[in-house]
Amino acid sequence: MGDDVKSKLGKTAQRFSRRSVLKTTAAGAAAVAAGPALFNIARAADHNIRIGFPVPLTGPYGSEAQEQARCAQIAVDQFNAAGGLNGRMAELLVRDDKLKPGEAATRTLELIEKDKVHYVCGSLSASVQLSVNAVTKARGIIYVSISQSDAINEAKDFSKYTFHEAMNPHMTAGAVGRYAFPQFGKRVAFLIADYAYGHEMVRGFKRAGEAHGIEVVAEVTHPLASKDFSTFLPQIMAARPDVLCLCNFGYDQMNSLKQATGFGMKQQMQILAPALLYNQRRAGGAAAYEGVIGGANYHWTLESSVPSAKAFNDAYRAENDGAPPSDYGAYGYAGVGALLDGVKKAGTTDTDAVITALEALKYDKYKGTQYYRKCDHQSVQSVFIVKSKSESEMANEYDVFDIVHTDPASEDILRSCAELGHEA
Amino acid sequence: MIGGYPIELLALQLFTGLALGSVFVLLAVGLSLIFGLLTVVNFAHGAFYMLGAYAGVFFIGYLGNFWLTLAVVPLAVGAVGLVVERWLVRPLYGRGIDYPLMLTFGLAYVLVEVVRILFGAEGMPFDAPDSLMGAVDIGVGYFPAYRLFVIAATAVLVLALWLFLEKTSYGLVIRAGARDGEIVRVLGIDISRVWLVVFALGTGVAGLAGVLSAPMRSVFPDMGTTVLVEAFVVTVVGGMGSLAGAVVAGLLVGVVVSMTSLFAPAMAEVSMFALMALVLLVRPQGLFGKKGLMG
Amino acid sequence: MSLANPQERLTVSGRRLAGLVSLMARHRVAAVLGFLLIFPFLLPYEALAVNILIYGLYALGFNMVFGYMGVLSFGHAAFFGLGSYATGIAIVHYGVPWLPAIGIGIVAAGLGAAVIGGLAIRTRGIYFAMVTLALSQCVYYLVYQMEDLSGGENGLRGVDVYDLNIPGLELTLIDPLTKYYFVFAFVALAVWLFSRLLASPFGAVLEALRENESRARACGTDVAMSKWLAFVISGLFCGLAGALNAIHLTIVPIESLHYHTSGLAVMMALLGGMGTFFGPFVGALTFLMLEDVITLVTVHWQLFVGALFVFFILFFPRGIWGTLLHWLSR
Amino acid sequence: MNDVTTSAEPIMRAESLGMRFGGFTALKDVSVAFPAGELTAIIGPNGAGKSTFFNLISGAFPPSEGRIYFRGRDITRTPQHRFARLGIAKSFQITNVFPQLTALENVRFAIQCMSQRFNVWTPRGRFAEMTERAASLLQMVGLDQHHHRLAMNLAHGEQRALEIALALACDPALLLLDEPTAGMSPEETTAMMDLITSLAAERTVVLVEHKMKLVMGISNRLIVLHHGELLAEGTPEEVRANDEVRRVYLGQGDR
Repeated sequence: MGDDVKSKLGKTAQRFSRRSVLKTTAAGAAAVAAGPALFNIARAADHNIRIGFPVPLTGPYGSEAQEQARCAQIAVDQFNAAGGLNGRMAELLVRDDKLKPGEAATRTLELIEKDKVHYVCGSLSASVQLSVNAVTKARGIIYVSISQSDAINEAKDFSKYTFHEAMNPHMTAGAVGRYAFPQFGKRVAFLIADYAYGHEMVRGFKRAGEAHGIEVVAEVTHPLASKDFSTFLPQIMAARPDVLCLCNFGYDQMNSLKQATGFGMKQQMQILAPALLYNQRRAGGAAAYEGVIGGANYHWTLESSVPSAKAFNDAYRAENDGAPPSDYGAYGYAGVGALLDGVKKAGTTDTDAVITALEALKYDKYKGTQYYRKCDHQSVQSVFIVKSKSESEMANEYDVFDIVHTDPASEDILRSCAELGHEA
Repeated sequence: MIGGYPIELLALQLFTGLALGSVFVLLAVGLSLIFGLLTVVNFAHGAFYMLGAYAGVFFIGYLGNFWLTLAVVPLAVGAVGLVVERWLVRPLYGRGIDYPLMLTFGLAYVLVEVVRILFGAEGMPFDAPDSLMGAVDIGVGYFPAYRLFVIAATAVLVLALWLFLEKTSYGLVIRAGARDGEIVRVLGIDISRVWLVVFALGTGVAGLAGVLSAPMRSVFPDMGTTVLVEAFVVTVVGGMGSLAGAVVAGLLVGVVVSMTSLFAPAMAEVSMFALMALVLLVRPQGLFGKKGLMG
Repeated sequence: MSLANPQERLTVSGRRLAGLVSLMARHRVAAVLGFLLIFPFLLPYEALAVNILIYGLYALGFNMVFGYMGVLSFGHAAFFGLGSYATGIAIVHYGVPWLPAIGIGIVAAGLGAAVIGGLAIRTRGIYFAMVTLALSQCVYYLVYQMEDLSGGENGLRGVDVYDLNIPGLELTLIDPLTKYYFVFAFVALAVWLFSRLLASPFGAVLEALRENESRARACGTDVAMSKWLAFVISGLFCGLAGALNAIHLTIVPIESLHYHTSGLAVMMALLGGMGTFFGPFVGALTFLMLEDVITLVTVHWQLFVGALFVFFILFFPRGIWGTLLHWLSR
Repeated sequence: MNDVTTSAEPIMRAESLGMRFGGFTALKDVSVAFPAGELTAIIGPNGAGKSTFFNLISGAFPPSEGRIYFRGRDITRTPQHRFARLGIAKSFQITNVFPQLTALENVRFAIQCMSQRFNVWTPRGRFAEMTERAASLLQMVGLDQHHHRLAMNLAHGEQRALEIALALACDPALLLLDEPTAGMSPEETTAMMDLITSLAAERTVVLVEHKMKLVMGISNRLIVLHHGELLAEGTPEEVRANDEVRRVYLGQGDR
């Protein structure tokens, strides 16, 4: 086992072109035959700085989660290569939360009770991060969340131990709206996944739209994890919007996009998706996503203008056969990276000292300078507006998005501390 | 205007519901077939559907032709069904209806995971052939050409199954076997082979449903989980083991879902279960089911 | 005792094992509780032990209907989830103290079981499994939609019971071992009640219904009423398990109502041995331990869990404990 | 019908019973009365409607037409599980016991059904009188050597005897038996007939039997069904003398 298996599994986790199906299948079979030991999942050693990393290694977003774990490991390796905390090494303990909040709570308890981790970082859905946060904040453990949610910023769920490295839907939907509404028109329709995250995106869009005088012509909710969107689309078409905002995520987004394309909706309106994911785009194919505009925390082509992006890409490529990292992978890198920066700055693993250090930290891990806002520990960062390329525009299989605009890092694009219920 | 919506929209919504219904029919037929003739509730139905989609991805990469793929996939998935019936389900006949149900429940885990190992956890791209891309004007609005094709394919499939079961001598044996295995055995026919064929047929149809759905719905390992539930609802509403029931119930469920999607979108999913619960309470054997089948 | 040959030694140790098992069977409550008392010290971490207690209790309640009465329900997640949500909502939104909140959870699950059971009991065989599945999914969507109370997809957070406020005792559930014994106290009570129930005349009714429903009816058993009652009682036990889970996790995830949670009960009861007293706990232990160990080695845990389940259905339908009992009784 | 004068009040009375299954009429306008304390046998050739009639009077399903009275009370729509407590017990045509319970447990359960139906609390062991009564019933039907054997392991004749014990558990005033000797060896049949005769000494017994010869000797009254209709009714002698019965039944040769 070891590196050989790791790289082979890395391969299966990548998307494969139709032509490479056979090759990858064989590689996957070989990896299983060898008994895959993916990450450093073993029980912890005593002296190290231990970071628990619950992500949904299995389940529908398994490939994103494995990517996050790989990237987080790079951050740990870099920290250790630089001498650690005065020689004290960091260690990443990856656990599978199965994308289930209950499982995540148990895994977090395990990490705290059994592995005695110092910090926790991870999660890939709003419900899971809130569950992990509930466990960590009660036990005074720092938790850096790397998935999107508005709720975690709000006073009700927030605690001083809670940090949010990922963007939140308010930021992304707002940025995409501000970019798109002036260009494509004021008649706006929403297709909304019926859960908090979906409604949070709508709120973000509407807030941004107020300044541009948008008119909401249709607002259609669909159950989370729908497979068939055909029954929701005719109402939207009948409303004749200029812009359709897809306020859903992952497979919901992919399916609704595929089916909207089938209905010929792209010819009638511009489609926006606040969280346009690199992996999902590659799994869904160029045709379905072509021309869609959305928000992203990262796209690897950023390396042409941002040095830290280049450094991150190179580190990742060196371990992954030259493939660039994904946006969600970058969250894993930045979350653990910032945390370890804070530890180094504090000069101790003591929780309160690290919190103070993190609150004062300015860090540039992969996309330009970021920092955690004092009141809600939301990472203030730039939002990239990307446009999905057509098959013919792609220079290579990884070249899926064009960065058409950058919303610079600013607290202006966040909800105010008072609005979130924090005392000034 | 009705209920605040223009007539054209309502008409399109109704049509969409029927189209969705035909997808439901497609999803449910395989399940219904296996249940009606074998009284095996195949909890791995969704997994076979998923296998079909992945087989589609695999073969289209290999053959490069959508139509050829459509022909090959049911055979491949049916072959897996053969193996499953022969080695896993057959030992359980006579042990009560719960056992095949629970076995296939476990089997679904295995199949999904095997696909995840072979093809990765993320989805795979699968597009409709160019000739079926785009939307067609159907009078009340635009409708995807591919969905129209799926409706036609479903109709052909149902017709073919009906002809096979009702008009061929082998179909006669199958139907007789479903009523009374003893009679068929007395006639000197190997009933276990009949059941093998039916199971393979049912899983093959599930596979076909998977590959037909692939261009509309994404291809990923968990794609079968909700399908299983949808297929159950249709099968139970229609009456387990009734081909006509599956068709009528599929269309009915499609229209119900479509209309709730318009008037109370938050209820779109629960409407299906409410309908099923209602039907079961009023007519426990389903709309077209034979009474006492489950005694 | 002189042991002349290995063969003889084998029989004697077999007999000893049989003696032990029959001793356990006679004092089943004591045996279960004695084991669970030292249990957390045998496991890698306490949260896992608590999970096994809770899911063992859940499977125990489910087993009343599935194993003892012989009716397959695919809707028990509704009772587990209702217990969880009612307890959680009582604590989070209404500030109810933890003990009455647990009571509220149990009652809510019982009411849910009364309604679902009342509707489903009319159907038989596989239709019963289907109706319970459909009705429990209705509960799932209902709770999902009541976002203000239940938290919807995000789940209910803030079930923060840490200090028990028992006079004379300073206990905090932050301490994992304290939490284990806190949950254990409830499970112990439930196990004793369950055993008492099985030993009662009503326990005989359950067995009779499983063995021969029409004969039981001819003997004067009100079959529908008895089934309904068993269903409700089973729901109460599952509700307690759910309530404890809310306090254990401090959150209530929506997944606790999903039909996959119903499937979990089926798997655990079957794995351990349906219709046996120890089976559910053995099943929960095996299932959760395996999952814990396998996920440390591979992300493909579902492959192993699924294959194991298939293997048991094919070759050991009596489950682990049931097979052991069968071997020893031969 | 004929004025049949009987010594006792009828314990059960059926008034123009009819039963249709879809388009098929299984039973048509049958009115009979079962005098208390007597052993009545219902006979008729195959397809005469005996089983349908038995199922109706034992409450397995309600009739399409007509009424059934027990001790003057209308029980036409009474659910079957109430019959036992009214004092009506039945045995089945196909052996019907609790296979995985012991003989003693079988009978004890049937006894328990009379008094402790929804008791979820008291341990069963506390009801010593139930066990005693179960043991005495087992003795009565000749199973006192087999208390702790599983019902499924008993011989066929023993299982039928166990079934009688189950039926007796509710101490019925009226005992309904559906072909109790079906599938029995000649020795077992003789023993069963002796048992039935002794039971009939203390209660009313209604017996459905295919083999006319068997019941001629032991029953007080006979009811003959044919094509779902009442053909004749009376003492064995009267029935034997009935021309119609001779034609449709005895004429075929007494089997």
